[in-house]
Amino acid sequence: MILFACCLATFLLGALAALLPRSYRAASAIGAGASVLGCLLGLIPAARALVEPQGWALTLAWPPPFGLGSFAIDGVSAMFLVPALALIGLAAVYGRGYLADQEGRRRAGPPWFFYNILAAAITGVFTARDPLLLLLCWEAMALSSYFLICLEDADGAVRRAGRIYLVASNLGAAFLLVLCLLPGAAWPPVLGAADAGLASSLGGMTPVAIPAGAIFLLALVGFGSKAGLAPLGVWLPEAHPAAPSHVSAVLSGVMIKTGVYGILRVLLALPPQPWWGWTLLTLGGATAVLGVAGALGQSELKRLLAWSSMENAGLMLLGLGLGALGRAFDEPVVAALGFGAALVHMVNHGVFKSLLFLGAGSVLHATGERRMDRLGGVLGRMPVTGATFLAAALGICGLPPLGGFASELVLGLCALKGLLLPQPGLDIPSLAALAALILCAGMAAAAFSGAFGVVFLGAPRGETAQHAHESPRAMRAPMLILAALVPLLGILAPLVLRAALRALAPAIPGAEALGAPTVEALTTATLVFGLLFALLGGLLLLRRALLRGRDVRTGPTWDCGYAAPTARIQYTYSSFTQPLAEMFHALTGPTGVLTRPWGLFPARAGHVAESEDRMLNGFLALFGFIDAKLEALHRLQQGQVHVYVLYIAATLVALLAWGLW
Amino acid sequence: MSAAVDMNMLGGALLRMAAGLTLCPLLFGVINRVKALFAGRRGQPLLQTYYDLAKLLRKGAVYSGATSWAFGLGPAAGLACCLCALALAPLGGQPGLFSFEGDLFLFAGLYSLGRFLTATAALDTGSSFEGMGASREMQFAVPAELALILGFVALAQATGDYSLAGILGRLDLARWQACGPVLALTAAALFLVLLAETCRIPVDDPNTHLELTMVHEVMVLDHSGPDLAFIVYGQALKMWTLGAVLAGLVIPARGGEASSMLLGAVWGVAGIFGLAVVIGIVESSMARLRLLLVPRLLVGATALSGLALILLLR
Amino acid sequence: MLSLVELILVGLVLTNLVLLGTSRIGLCIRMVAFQGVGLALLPLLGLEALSPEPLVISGATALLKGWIFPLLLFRSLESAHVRAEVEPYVGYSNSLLFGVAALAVSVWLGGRVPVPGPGVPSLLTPVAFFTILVGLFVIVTRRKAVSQVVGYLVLENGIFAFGAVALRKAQLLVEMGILLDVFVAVFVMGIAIFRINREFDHIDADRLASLKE
Amino acid sequence: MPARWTILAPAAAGAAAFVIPDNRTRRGLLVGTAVAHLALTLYAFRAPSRAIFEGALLLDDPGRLFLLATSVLFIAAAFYSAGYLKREASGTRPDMVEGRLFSNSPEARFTGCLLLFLAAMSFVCLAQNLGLLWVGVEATTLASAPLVYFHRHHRSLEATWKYLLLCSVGIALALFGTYMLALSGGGEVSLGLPALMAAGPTLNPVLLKAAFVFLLVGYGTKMGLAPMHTWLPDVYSESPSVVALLSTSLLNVSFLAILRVRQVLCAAGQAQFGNDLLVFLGLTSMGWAAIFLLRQTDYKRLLAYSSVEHMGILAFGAGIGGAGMFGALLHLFAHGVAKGAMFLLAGNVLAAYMTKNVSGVRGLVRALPYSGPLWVAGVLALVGMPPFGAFVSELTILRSALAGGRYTLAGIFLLLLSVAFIGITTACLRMAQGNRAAAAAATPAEAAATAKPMREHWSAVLPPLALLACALLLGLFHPARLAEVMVSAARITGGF
Repeated sequence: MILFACCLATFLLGALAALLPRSYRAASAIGAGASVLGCLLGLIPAARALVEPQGWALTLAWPPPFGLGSFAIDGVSAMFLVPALALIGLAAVYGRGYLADQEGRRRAGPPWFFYNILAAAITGVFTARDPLLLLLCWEAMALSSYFLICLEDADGAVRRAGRIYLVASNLGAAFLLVLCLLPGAAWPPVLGAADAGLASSLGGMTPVAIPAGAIFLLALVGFGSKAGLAPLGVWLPEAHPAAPSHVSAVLSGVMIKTGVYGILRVLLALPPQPWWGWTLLTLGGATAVLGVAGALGQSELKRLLAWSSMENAGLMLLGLGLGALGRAFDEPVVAALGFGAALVHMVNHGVFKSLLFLGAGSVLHATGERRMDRLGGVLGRMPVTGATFLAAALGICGLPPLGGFASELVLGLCALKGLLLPQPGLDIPSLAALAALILCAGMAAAAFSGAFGVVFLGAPRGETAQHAHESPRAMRAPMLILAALVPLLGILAPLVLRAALRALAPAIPGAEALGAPTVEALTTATLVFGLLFALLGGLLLLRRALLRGRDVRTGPTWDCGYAAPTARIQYTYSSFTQPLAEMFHALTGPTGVLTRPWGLFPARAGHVAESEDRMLNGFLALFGFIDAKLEALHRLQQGQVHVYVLYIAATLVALLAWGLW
Repeated sequence: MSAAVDMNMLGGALLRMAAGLTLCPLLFGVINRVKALFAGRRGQPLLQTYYDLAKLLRKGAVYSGATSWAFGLGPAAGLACCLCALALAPLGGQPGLFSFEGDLFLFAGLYSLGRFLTATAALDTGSSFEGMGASREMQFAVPAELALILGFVALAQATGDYSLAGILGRLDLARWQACGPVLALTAAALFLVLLAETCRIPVDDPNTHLELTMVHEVMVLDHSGPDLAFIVYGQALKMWTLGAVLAGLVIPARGGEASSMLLGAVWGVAGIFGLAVVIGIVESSMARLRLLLVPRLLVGATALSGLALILLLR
Repeated sequence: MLSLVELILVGLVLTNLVLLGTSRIGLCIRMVAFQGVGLALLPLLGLEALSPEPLVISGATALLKGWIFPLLLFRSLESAHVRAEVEPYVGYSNSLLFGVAALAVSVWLGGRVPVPGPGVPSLLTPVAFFTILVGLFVIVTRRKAVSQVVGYLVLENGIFAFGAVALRKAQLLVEMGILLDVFVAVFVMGIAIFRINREFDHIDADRLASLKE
Repeated sequence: MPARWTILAPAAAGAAAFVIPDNRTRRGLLVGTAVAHLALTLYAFRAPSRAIFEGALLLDDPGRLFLLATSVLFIAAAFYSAGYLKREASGTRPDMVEGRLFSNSPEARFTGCLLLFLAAMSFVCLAQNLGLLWVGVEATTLASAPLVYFHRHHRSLEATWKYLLLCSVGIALALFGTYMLALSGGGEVSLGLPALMAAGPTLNPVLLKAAFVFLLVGYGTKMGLAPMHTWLPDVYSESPSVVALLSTSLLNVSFLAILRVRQVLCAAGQAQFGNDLLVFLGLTSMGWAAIFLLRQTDYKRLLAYSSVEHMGILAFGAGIGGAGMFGALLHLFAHGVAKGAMFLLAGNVLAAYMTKNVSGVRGLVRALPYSGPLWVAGVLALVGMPPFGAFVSELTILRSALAGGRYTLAGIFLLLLSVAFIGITTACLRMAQGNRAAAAAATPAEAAATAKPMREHWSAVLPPLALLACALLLGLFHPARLAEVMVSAARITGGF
């Protein structure tokens, strides 16, 4: 725990130290170095807590106003903390290379200041054991991430995204405020826990019993808005693309997990009721389908990734929902597998999505082009980025033999068992979860095959894509490390699941034993993975052996004899996904605006293919309406002092009437 | 790994795999013969596909200048996936090489991995035709995969087991008498999926000549030589594997002990070839669907599986 | 001597009604002056023994309210060469009607509030309320800054009457402080009116409305 | 006996300032008095204090607290205005809104009134007699009126007039209330606070309630509770930022006056009535402010309305009682320092951009290397974000509201806080972001000129920096003595 304290201290001191130096290189070196060092320091105790699930606690005597600030790591915290710290450290290394070309345009201090604060805050959120401390870390996380998102604030779109994010996270935090300040509040919320805060020490209030359902709803809204739960997650597709890519990686790979973490804590601490599970399943399924449908309708790579983050958050919530149902109906198998699936998927998605964002960032860094339909053929020019991106894309679609498949398998098995159990309350929800899972997997495969194909394969569609160049080493190294993790997570999936089950064991007795067959299944699956790798290698070798010495020619694409087309005629991402997106346009809105040629001498016609964000538009319309109505009230103060005196007199009379009646 | 503990079982599984590996190209021959019969032609020799493969393996190759290593990855990965799927598939109620709870997800996942890499390979050529094909393939895959998994889940619900081998191993006459209509519905759904996955009429026409209407064939336009051989062989394997599963469902002849293992395998192979005949009849008796109707067909298949599940749940 | 107190209170009511009814600012100022003189007597009435403190207070009151304030107001009225019309939003007759209504309301209110202490006329509270209401009404409905100051003074008078009659035990310090404050307030207001006139060439408070929302 | 000198020293210095001819000595006097006042306050903060004028003046714990708040704000104001007066151009010059010519009122009057203002506020903090309390509050109004009219253009004149009239009317009502309060004891009780509290249970409840209503409306006018707050935005937007800063502590002392009255109410066992009124007016003020914070186009008025909102929070906290009273006192400090810093920074922004329009200001962070980041930090401190003090205080208030089981009130409170948050951050952060060239410049050359950061004078940067440091301190750590005094002050002013 000394190490953990050092980790926090390193983040905070590094944040301050990064502000000091004048020189750009020194500041970024200090900032990035501090984050990496802090992550390494924090990883040791976190990893230790994984193997010895009782974990440890650190209580530092913090003078008023906060009372005692107490941190603790148990298995669950560790499950979240280990990937979080690893990703933050890698993203810091990447970020140093990513921001290197901005020397002279801005000071390096602020970005690294906020980055380190964000790191410390996220670590705190995952380990806080005290409602006020949790709130503090939560708000710090929201603020620092806001400033990181607004790093490119010269761009109006970025400012808009930042504003949306700030408002959304503030409204979400309001619910957490209530959750954490309820009389008798503790974290994780155990009903009737003693209230060791200012209120009791001063007011001597007696805690009132709060219904568990209310606590669940508060947590669902408060944490769900951060997890990107539809319709509260409207900020996500706006904010993640706006941030610099290494920050997007942290936001998508780590920060939205804090929401999942919070909901999981509540579900493990309180006795769930069936309707909790149904709520979670409904919202989770909606989020997942909506997210992947939105991903199909995008035209910018980073926006696509953001929408896919929503989808995966939805999948995690599906797992949580199944787990909650399992606990509610007292079916520990379903509970263990559901929560386990959520945890495993959390780990996998963290790795894949950060890698994808890093890849997208390196393409953006090399070409300066966000729109996929202007890119193409980048693979040849950026081999490392392309290869790592392909690996991550395969992983995130839940395809064997990578980690994504493992989480899909566990979730699917959980649903299957829920279906086959003689428990009438479980079957329809499990079936729905299963259907949503498969549907999303298929659509994600479509989206990412299209994205990878359009951006990295084929011929360059424009100048920018032709002059692409591979990113510097500082950016390549983290991507390579993460890419190595992708197949590794597939092979080591049984270990990950076992760790998750061990972490859950305190809350769900015998979770390990219940999940053992599934771990067994994953182990067997890894054999098939081995066979697959062997066959793939063998076939590639065979192909080379066959082709050796034969005449292997290179020509134009045959394309049924239609020679020499322009590069722009290639299938674009929007055309690739259009048929599928059309099937879901009820959710995502029209996937394109077509202006037809008309008249004898038609003016220019065209087709803009991007689906609108119906949730966001809905919210904006609502807020605009309220805003207008309130602005009408500005008439109350028109500057006539007579009227003002009248206000005073009226108030006086009204209050007198109230008082003397 | 319930299958591998017993050397005898392992040997059996390997033998069944070998049968699949050797016999699968014959299916195309059978189908073509049936179609020729209906058309009143003599038709190509039964072993034509073997000749084609041999020829392709002996040829060189032409690669488009636009392509990268992702292009070569497609066919090899596709074939590797089909081989692994074969290793999972039971034949005639006998388990495949590997079997574990939830292997049905892996079974479906392997095919979608192959599909993913084939589609990217198609996009690698930069040809709009092949992009079109890839787009359609990925689109059709969504409902097809849903129908396949839900069908498996229905079978799992009917038999109460989590692994393909377990499910198909328990589907005997008693089971059919118990819940016949459900199994029939599932079988129909799986048959439609098989047609879609192996790109036969009414979903796709393997030997059409109008690129605009092709789905799978147009994706592989640019592949030549060994790559094309891999693809063709992979297609044959896919048909064999899915056929084996379907035959295992519809032919409830089961033999538990080693003596009747052979019997079960023979029944299974017979069933697969019978299925090939049926496919031939379908292909020669009906026309190809309009492209826009294909998704509806597959969603219909999904509905069939779903209906089967609902029937079981109530 | 209760009767005399009540007499003064009645006079207060009447002057208020005149204030509401008249159209001349000059008359308003004179009415306020009358009120001031009358109020100046209040501390002296109902004393057992003649002590210096009430003398000082009433003297100061008479000086300020009876002489200095009217002087200041007239000065600023002259400095601003404007028609000596009140120019109300609400007509004079309506103002009188309001006066009657206000009288009723304040009688009702006075009835709800018990008579403060022994030897205090029951008329006191209603009259005080009434004067306050009239003061507020004048401030609200009269256009000119000067008449708003008049209104403020009326308000002040009502309060003073209340305090002077009912509160005999208040220390000299407090009273003097209060008087000083009121004096400075009126003084500063006078200066402000002077400047307003110089800046805008009018002293219509309702036209000072550039700062809004 | 330092307590009395906290009044006499500034009074004497103020009187002297009117006659001192030389500017530099006068500024020196101003700063010196401020330092001396803070020193005296800190000394009085530790020492027990003796009664003056047979207990009419006494420095008890609430007094200590408010005196400290006042003194801290004033020292910042003094240092800032020393530089401000030096930088401020003398003589007639065109007004930046309409371009009319105007000039400043004489610096002697400005400095003198500043000091007298401080004296009056210290007087209020010490007053134990409701009559003297009234005298002090009225004195603050009169002393600050000339300050508002420092820039002699007609907008500031209009603001001054409204300020004078509205506050005088309100204060007059408060005087009536004071009389009624005394009379509620049957005319035999003096206005002394101890006497009234001693006679608490015997007081006539009806008169007491009526008196409290009058006092609440009266002092509420000075405190800026809606709907009596209407003078506040005008004064804040038209007076120099130093004055705006001091008006913040003016609001505070008016709050003290209300608390004093509530002490009597609690002693009489009528606390519930008072609390209900306070909660009601508090939520009203927050709501009114929230409405005007949305789509506010003038950033000084924006700050003014945020003051109204925070006064509402104070009233709400006091009305909730319990830990809420503690939260209110903490919030008084937190808001005071944050708002003070924001006003000083707003002054810097005004000097740099020559416009009070939100849409006219862009790219603060790049344009003003010190004020810009401070501005962002100040915004966060103002909307109650960690790690600043307002976060803790609002948390405390909310928590005690919830602990009291008043969930609806807590919900409304939270909702209004969120609306205010949206309004303030939307406007202020937009000012900080972007780059100035885009907003201000016409030609690229001008853009290049405006793009590069400007130089800032220490006297313009250090005071807000110090104030924000205080806000940070309040959020992270409370000195033992301060916490002690706050708790006992919360007890005395009728928290529980």
